[in-house]
Amino acid sequence: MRIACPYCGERSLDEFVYSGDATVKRPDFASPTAAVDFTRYVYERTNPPGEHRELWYHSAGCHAWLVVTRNVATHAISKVESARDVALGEKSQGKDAT
Amino acid sequence: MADQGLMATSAFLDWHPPTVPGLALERRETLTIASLAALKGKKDALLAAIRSTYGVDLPQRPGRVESAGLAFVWAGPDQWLAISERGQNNRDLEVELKTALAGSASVADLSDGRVILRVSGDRARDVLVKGVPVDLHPRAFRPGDVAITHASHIGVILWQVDEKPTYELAMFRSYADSLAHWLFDAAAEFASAR
Amino acid sequence: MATPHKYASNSTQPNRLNSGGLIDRSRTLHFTFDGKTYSGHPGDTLASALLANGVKLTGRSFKYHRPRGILSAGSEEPNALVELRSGKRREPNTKATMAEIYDGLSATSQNRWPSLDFDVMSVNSLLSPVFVAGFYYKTFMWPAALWEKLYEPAIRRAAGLGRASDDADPDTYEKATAFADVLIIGGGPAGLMAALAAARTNARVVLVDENAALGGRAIDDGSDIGGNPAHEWLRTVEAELARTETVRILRRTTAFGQYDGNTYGAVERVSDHLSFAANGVPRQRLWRIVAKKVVLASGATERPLVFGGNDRPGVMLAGAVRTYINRFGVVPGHRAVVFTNNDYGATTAAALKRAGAEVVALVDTRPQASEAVKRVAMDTGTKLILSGVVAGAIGGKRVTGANVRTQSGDIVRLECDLIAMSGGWNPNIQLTTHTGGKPTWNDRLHCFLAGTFPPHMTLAGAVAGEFSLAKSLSGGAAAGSAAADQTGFKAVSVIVPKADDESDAITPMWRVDNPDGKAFVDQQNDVAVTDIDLAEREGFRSVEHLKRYTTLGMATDQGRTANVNALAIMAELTGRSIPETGMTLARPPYSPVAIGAFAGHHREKSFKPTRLPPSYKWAKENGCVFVETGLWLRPSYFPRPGEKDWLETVTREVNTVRNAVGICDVSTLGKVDIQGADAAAFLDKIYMNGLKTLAIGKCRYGGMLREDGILMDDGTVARLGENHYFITTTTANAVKVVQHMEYCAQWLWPELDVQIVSATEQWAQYAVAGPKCRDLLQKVVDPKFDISDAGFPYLGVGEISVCGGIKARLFRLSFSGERAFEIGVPARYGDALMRRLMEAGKEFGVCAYGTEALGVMRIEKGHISGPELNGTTTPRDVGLGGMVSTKKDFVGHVLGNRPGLKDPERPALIGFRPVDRSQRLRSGAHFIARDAAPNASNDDGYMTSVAFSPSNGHWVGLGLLKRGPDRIGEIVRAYDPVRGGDTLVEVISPVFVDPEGGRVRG
Amino acid sequence: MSGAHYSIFSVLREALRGHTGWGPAWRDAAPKSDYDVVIVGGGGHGLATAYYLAKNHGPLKIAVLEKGWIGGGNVGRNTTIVRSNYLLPGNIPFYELSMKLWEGLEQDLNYNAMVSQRGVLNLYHSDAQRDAFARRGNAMRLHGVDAELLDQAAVRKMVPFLNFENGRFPIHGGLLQRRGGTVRHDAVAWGYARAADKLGVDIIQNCEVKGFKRENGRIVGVETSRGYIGAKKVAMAVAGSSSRVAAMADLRLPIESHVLQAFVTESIKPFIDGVVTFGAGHFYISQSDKGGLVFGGDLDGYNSYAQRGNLPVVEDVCEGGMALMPRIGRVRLLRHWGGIMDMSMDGSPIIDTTPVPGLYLNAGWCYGGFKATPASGFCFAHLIARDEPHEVARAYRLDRFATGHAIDEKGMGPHPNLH
Ligand SMILES: Cc1cc2nc3c(=O)[nH]c(=O)nc-3n(C[C@H](O)[C@H](O)[C@H](O)COP(=O)(O)OP(=O)(O)OC[C@H]3O[C@@H](n4cnc5c(N)ncnc54)[C@H](O)[C@@H]3O)c2cc1C
Ligand SMILES: NC(=O)c1ccc[n+]([C@@H]2O[C@H](COP(=O)([O-])OP(=O)(O)OC[C@H]3O[C@@H](n4cnc5c(N)ncnc54)[C@H](O)[C@@H]3O)[C@@H](O)[C@H]2O)c1
Ligand SMILES: Cc1cc2nc3c(=O)[nH]c(=O)nc-3n(C[C@H](O)[C@H](O)[C@H](O)COP(=O)(O)O)c2cc1C
Ligand SMILES: [Zn+2]
Repeated sequence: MRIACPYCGERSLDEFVYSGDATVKRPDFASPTAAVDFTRYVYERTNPPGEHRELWYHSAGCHAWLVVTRNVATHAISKVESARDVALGEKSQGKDAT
Repeated sequence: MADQGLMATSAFLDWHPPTVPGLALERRETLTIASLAALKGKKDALLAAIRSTYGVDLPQRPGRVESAGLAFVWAGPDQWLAISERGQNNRDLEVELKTALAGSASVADLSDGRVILRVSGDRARDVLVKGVPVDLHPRAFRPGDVAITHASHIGVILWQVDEKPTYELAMFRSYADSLAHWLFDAAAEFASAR
Repeated sequence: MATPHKYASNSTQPNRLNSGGLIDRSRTLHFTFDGKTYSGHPGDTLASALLANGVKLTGRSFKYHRPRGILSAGSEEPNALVELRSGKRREPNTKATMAEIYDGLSATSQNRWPSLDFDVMSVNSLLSPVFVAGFYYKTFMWPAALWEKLYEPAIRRAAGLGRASDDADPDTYEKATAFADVLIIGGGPAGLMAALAAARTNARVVLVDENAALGGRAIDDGSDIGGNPAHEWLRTVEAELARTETVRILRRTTAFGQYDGNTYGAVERVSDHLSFAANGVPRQRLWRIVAKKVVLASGATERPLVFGGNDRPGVMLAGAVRTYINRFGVVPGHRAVVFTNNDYGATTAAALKRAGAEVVALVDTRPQASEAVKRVAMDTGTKLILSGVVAGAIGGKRVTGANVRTQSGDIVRLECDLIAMSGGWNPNIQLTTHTGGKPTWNDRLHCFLAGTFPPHMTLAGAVAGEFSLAKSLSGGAAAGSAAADQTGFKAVSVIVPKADDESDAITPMWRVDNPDGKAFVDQQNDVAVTDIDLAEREGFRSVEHLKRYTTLGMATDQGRTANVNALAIMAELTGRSIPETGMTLARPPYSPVAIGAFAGHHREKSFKPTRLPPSYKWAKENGCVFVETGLWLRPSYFPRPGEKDWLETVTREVNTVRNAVGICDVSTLGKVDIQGADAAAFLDKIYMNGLKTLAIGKCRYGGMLREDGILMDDGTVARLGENHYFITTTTANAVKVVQHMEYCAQWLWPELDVQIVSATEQWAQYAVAGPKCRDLLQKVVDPKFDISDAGFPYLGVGEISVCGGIKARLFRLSFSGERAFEIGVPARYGDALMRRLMEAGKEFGVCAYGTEALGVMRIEKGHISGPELNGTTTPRDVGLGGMVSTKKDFVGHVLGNRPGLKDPERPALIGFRPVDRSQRLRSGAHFIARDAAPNASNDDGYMTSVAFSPSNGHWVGLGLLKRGPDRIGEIVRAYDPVRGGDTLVEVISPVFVDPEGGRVRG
Repeated sequence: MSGAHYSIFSVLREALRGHTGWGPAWRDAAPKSDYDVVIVGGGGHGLATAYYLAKNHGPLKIAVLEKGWIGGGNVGRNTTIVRSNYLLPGNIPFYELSMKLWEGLEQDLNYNAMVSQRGVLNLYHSDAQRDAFARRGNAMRLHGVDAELLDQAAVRKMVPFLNFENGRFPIHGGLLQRRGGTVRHDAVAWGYARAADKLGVDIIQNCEVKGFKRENGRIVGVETSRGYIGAKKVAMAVAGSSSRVAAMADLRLPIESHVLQAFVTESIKPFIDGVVTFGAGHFYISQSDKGGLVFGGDLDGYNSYAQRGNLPVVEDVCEGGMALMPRIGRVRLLRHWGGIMDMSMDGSPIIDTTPVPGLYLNAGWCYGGFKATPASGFCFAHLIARDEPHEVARAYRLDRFATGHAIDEKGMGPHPNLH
């Protein structure tokens, strides 16, 4: 498997560290439902058999965290984004919403 | 007593390169190295500051630029290494850049954190290919290109200096001997028969 | 047509032709097989050389120990397996058909005793009615005890083929990565044309072929290309490719696996064809080949026919017979029967004739003779038997005849020493299925072709079902151009040379009815047709069940000559079609690969890199004993002459620190430089304790949690400036913590202005500890810096200079509990500073101390470390509960409050000392209430760390004990059955030295 | 009726008549309209569950539904190691029950699964690792499980061919469980299938469960590729597919599916007797009764349902092998494959009821579930029949993550790919 780091270019699997589902979002610690929310956030996974948005860390490369969209049945990668950009995007949307 | 100074020692404790026609291995340990990272939202300011002070543009991709013996090497998103010989007047890039870039970048001294090994000659590519998993073919990698990767399980920042070709590998200091050991093994195949 | 060969009269090799083939007759090589010396020529494989010498019996089968010979001429060989070389280089199960000979080669037959010719175990074949598929599962059950004692040892004694070497492999291996626009797998006519076509576009081309010589079946079949013998064409093609510097040809290189991301694994046998690998040259090289496009031109493998005694030495694949004649100049038999169900097989008669062999009969399973068959029979004047089958091969250790059943059903016995059989061809599509591609059945060619396969792949030649030479050449050229074109290189036209468009007509016959003798499907694993019958009867009808129940296709050849015959037979038995029945899944490697090649440089000492701390050289000179911690080699202790054991040394080091001063290299601790306007806010989210109030010039101890509320790491946080922090981590977690920080900075809180730089290696950091530490440091720290208690109090930090202007950092920290500093200088000065400090410290009786003494002192102070930070402890468990902020949001806050983690019953950190002070403590011991029985329900926790405390004069320990802090004064058992220990220990405060902590402040 | 009693006598009798007398090992059953219990998944656990349900809790109408061919999942692709050398109280009694069941399995099933207790040796390479193993060994002993802590000399005696002289990480000793060993993987599936079949269980292959039918919340049956099948109770034992099947009942599990690879070499004369695991790299190895070296290492590390891994892990594992036993350098790797692991968030399994009435869950086996097969089936059957957990499986609750009672042997935290 090779991942096209948006900064470094395409590199082999062994340069990266995997860190699971990128769709779960860290909840608000102050919310009254925080205990349940954090349990879900940390432990429950959809673990779909097809397309999966997931976090990878370019540990042997540029140290960027990445959001990779990958089909876990075929290992085909359709998209690689900078996690920082994704996170900032989501946060700004979040703000707009409220 | 306190002012006797201290002697710098090499990070390569067991240095015995094989003699290989077309391959030169050289340790570069008299450098001053500083890391710069743009402060949030200050990247343009940083670029401008570097441009005005040193007359070069910081590479926005894995690349290396040089001006008057001072090289800037891309080291990750919005991060660079500044590298130069220390020279007689013992240049110190941390001090120099902290003032030059105040308010636009955070600067840290890495002069000793990284050691640099220069690999050059017709054979350089044949040897590096045995540990470096990036494409170094001239069509894919040119002077001025940079790759952050690993060589034989050891993290390196690698760049090409010239067409000879000459490459430089920057690694964390404590790995120097292990990396050299691998490099010597990889080169042995081409060593002139003893 | 070439003129008939004569046998080389001058040669000691009875079956060697005096001309033809790619071997070099001008040089003779000598080798031994089972101790007997034979001769061959450069270009020979062990198999071709043995055949040249008339050797037919080469091995014994796995289960029945039946005599076996050479079936094929390639990597699909199931039978001719030998132990190659000897001693440290002994190589079991080496295919004689792939091993090239060199002067002095020695090979030994395997899996027989006492000799290949007379093998006692061949009684097994008498018992073959008992040793049927799956019989193990039905027996050896009574009495149960006898399984390990009797049955299994017997089975294991019989198991296995060759023997692995008893010693470490003395040869070296290496790995390399190659990148290509076009990778071409297979150097036969298709692959070579593809290479030419691609090379001419200036694309970067890599061509790999398993064999030493290129040309594939065009050479094997002695075909003509462009009106000339194939080998002449080959020479011109190789010359052009050699001239093109964008082309790399890897001979003796097997592409063994296709992996995700256009990545191919290939192994190059660099030195296996030599008597030894030259200095510095590896035995083999593992290639990771990353290719934009791939042309798979891997050809096809011939299928045996399934008839009685089809495993006898002398029964050979027709294509192999031609290979030996045309590639090696060896005729494997003098009186041959050709047995085929297809036209291509039939033409083997012509090859034999040309080689001067007599063809007794051409037995064709089909009712009418096709044009091709007629022509062959005509040209060669061979007797043609239509609708005929070889019911059985006659003979023991070599074929002496064939019982042929004619259309009328009567048996004709034909004398022969060779049966050349062809059951059709299976395209080598394995590499198309490694990442999930599915084969499809072709009803015309009666074989599986690649169905689905990765988009970057193009198939050409026989593997694509382009079975004739002409089609292979044109198909190869087209594929090569297309592949280059798709990678952005303008295709240039290539003229495809003329060649035969041989017929590929076939009418399958999957097995001969009522065979005369055992009819084998998988020869190496001794799976006969009757085993497939049995599997079907017992319900193992899925091909995957069939495989696992009978072990069909599981041998070193992975059933390349067996699988399709087997599933076709199963299809017949179950009345399903072949596509319905399906094909077993092929996995890498395509042919077996030495484990050493996968490891390359990274074995034994070079398994992982070794990280050396700044004082390493000095420590080594001073007789230091080192210890592996992660990748680091850390000084463990510094024995001095006359010290009887490590304990005496460590005790001395501890006493020196407690009474004078000691120096310890702590450079391996992770160090991270953190800057930015939000650095403080950022750290506040990562550490469980508050850091907002940390003043510039001060340090604070801090702890980090995982999001699940468990302790991840601890260390110190120093504030160097308004927006500048410098933190330390444990040696073990240095990398993990940086990764975690990057995660928090980039993913969780990207809005924060924070920059993270790992500075671990920048600083040579030494702990200078003990009452005399300041007196010592005073001698190196530049005078202008005040390091007095007043000027530099406990937990102070400052950027200073030493030895006349060398920049340094000073921290007033103590892990030992003594007054202590940590001093950091740029790592290049680390060695010199250590020497300087030791020199300057002489007058104070300084000593260097290592991780052992460090450990003793931290235990004496009740400081936690690795054994307490074991990934399952909470702050509260280790006595840090008070540090945890209850207000702020930080990683681990919420889940840290789950009831299970707050349970007062959880073992918590406390101190221990032996009731009998002379007794030794051991970590890993479990705690049992004094008068409770030692069993699971009374397990109250365990000892995490122990040390002999010089200050107390006895052993002390830290441990996690249920409600520990409430049990001070209680006496419990430290129960350690695996080391025969059972010690009464007293529960006491975990601080064994200077509980008030006065000393650190001085 | 499926096959006669197996014994050397029946084998000899059949030998005389060309083995024409053997019947199918299990009936190729067709689905009936409804069952008391439908077990989803014809792997080791599903088949064992069916067997113990029928044997200990019958009479019941039981079916095992397998989407492919039985034993085609992880039970048929694992490295066959069985042991009960666990650390935590939540685990030890369960795995020890399993070990005891293995010890009597063949006579119980009348099937030779080649349960072979030639020992499992975990090497340690540092004092800290030694003490951690001591802690584990002591925990085992407190539970009445056999454990021995060997020093280097004892290890040398046992496995002299390891790299003691030139190792990057010196071998200091090992934790040995003599009763540990290996079991012939396929035979476990076939043996349970045959024995369950004899007790009337329907084993239905090529029957994929595609959905659950629920009536006012409760499961009443399953939709399958072979039609609807009614069931009073439905029990999931689908290992790597747990999340997919649970999703059909709108459940999200504390599980990720990860690929683990395994490796086998060409068959060579046996020289490795028991199981050896490297403590300083990702490598463990044993030798099969056929002579193949069967070895493995670490997960590939990313979510996958593809049943195959990639080259970096192949290299990593072989590097471990060449670090520990460089004599295998010239031994050839014959085949490598992958299986889909149901990696739970703490590395320990779940055997529990679910929020959905009538649906029972057996999952989270990670790469340790083969050794668990008998106890898993035994305890799962108990839970299904009695609606209360078997006492040795009490800790395997689904809600343990919410309450903070994770069973984390390795201390890796909620990172499935690190367990
Ligand atoms: C490479 C490897 C090495 C391992 N090594 C060991 C080891 O040494 N020791 C050890 O103890 N454990 C080991 N394991 C783990 C062990 O194999 C598994 O934990 C265990 O086999 C899982 O239980 P099972 O046998 O029931 O799973 P499986 O055999 O996978 O059974 C699950 C079955 O459910 C079926 N299924 C899935 N979805 C559906 C559906 N919708 N409808 C119908 N059927 C369905 C599947 O087809 C499969 O047959 C290893 C695993 C692997 C992959
Ligand atoms: N007419 C027929 O029925 C028929 C049937 C089959 C083959 N043929 C003949 O076979 C030839 C087909 O030409 P081709 O080039 O397609 O096949 P080929 O067999 O001539 O060449 C294939 C080459 O690929 C190599 N190879 C295969 N797998 C490999 C791997 N994984 N790694 C490295 N090397 C590998 C083989 O060693 C061989 O040298 C023609 O000469 C044709 O006449 C004819
Ligand atoms: C313990 C064990 C031993 C094995 N031995 C062999 C073997 O000797 N030869 C072989 O070809 N495959 C062997 N295999 C691998 C199987 O062929 C197959 O790859 C594995 O069961 C996974 O199935 P799959 O590859 O069809 O997905 C073995 C598998 C296991 C679990
Ligand atoms: Zn990157």
